[in-house]
Amino acid sequence: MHTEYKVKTSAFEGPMELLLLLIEKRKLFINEISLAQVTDDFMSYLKRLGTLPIGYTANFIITAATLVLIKSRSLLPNLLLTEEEEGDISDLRRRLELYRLFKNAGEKISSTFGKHIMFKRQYRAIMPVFVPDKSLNLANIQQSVIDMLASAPKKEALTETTVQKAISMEEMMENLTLRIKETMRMSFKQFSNHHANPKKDGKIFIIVSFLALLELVKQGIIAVRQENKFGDIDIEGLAEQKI
Amino acid sequence: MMLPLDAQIEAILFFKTDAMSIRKLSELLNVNKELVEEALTQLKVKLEGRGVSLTCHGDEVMLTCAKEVSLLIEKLAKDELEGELSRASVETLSIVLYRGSVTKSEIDYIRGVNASFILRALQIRGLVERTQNPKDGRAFIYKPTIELYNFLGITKKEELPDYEKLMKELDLLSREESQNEKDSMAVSS
Amino acid sequence: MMLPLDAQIEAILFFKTDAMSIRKLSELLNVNKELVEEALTQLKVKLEGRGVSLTCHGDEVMLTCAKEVSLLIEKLAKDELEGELSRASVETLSIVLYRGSVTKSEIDYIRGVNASFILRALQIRGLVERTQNPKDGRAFIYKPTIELYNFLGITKKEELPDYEKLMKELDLLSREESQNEKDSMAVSS
Repeated sequence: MHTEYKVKTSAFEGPMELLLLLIEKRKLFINEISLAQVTDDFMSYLKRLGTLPIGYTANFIITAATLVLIKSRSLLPNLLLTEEEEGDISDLRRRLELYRLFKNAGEKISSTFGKHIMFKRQYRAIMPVFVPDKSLNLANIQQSVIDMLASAPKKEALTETTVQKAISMEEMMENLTLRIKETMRMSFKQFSNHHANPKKDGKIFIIVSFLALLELVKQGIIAVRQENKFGDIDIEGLAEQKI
Repeated sequence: MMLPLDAQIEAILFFKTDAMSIRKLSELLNVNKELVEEALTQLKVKLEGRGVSLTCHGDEVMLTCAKEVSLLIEKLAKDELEGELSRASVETLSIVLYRGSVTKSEIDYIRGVNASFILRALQIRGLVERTQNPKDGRAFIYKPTIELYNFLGITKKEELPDYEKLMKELDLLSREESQNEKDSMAVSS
Repeated sequence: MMLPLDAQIEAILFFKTDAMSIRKLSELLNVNKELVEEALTQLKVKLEGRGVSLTCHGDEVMLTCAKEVSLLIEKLAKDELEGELSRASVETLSIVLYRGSVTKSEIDYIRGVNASFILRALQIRGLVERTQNPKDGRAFIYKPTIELYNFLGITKKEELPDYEKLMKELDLLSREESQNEKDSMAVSS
């Protein structure tokens, strides 16, 4: 079933589903190394989500942030992560394990559901006897409708915390860039300003271009140069490579 | 795994609340009448001293509560009729009242839970009645009973307090709900 | 003549059709809960190999036709059977079933998706029920219904596919989590 996998926009309900599929497609175990390996696949799916409403993409973006951390560390082993970031990484791995556990169990559940129903007895015929009670009066009936209307779910407002988290991504990426600059001497900001219009392309592009940059550094395709001690840091192509 | 014939008959009779003929049983189980009768005899023996007994009436058989527990069952039946209506019951009843006639699935959508048990309890107490939906023969619609109208001192739903406004809002809610359903289906499919 | 307690319970559940709470049974029978539970265990044993099964789910118990005769009874049942479950429903049901009781935020966390719609749909289908969290009055917990058990053909949670194995794995994962917490506490203190 999974062998004919193609990335299709909005084919996935959530990031865990996508992440697990990417890992299983490559027949990997769930660990930091495999998560780093599927990060690019995950991002290429995300790029296509760029046009969907933030409510749908927010959960993917949050997961993407953690994947960026994992990938950064896999490429730059001496990059120091904060305690919280370490926590995010082990949390993502654990969530994915949990998700896989329940998803697999769910497959068995769905194959048994409705196959051998334990039927309950048919109801005996009703012989109604009119028995009202004191709570039945027009005022109570009206109040009950009013209460019900008040507690009805509103047009599902996007969970604000999720969206907030997704929006603060930019900050997080900048912060990470700074720290990588310290170790790698480069100006990511310049890089991303050149190549992305954040207003138009959004957070996903920033993540993707960041990852691309990391990859390029790793492969030695670009070098970084610093003019004076506290000056700006430039990125320079080693060969006539186009980034 | 296959159950013995008497256990299969037990299950069928347990399921059906009314009597069943031996002929019908033999058709259903695809065995001859003699075998059914034999199994019924075994079943009768096995049910001795149990809470449920096998009653035979001419060609027809059925399971009933053992007569030793009849007082207990009377108490239980009385229990179903009396007692205060729960908040959920009053809610369901108000939907039926303001809508005048409504399907179970509309009630389910408005309240966000399955209303089966409550609707049955309201019918037993004679507050709500169920009729065939004229538009869709398979579906049922629920209506307030005349006795309930009388009890509340109204003759038609329009006399309910703030009828126009509340009715409209309820209507909106059930429509929004079916839209939400579609939205979430689109994502999860 | 007085029937033993387990036979009295059998009669009550037979009459009642729907699930009943142990508390309610103990009230009706005027005996304490421990005795009711003991009698239920006896009843369960007596019903082995019979056409009728006893399902126990938390505080609730119910009699149903045995799993082995489901195809036979299906021929008699007129009600429309539930349709297929969506992927999202299956995942959510599996979390609710194996966890036994779970908050919405736990489901959201595991699936990385807001589970509001799906939980509402499952409640409307009567497969999941929502109750107040005993530990935190403001939060709700979601539980499988006894009807869900009926649809799965199980009489208790231990009969869920791979139950033991899954519980062990869950236990391991949750221990890992508390270990992580301890580690980070140690660092930050």
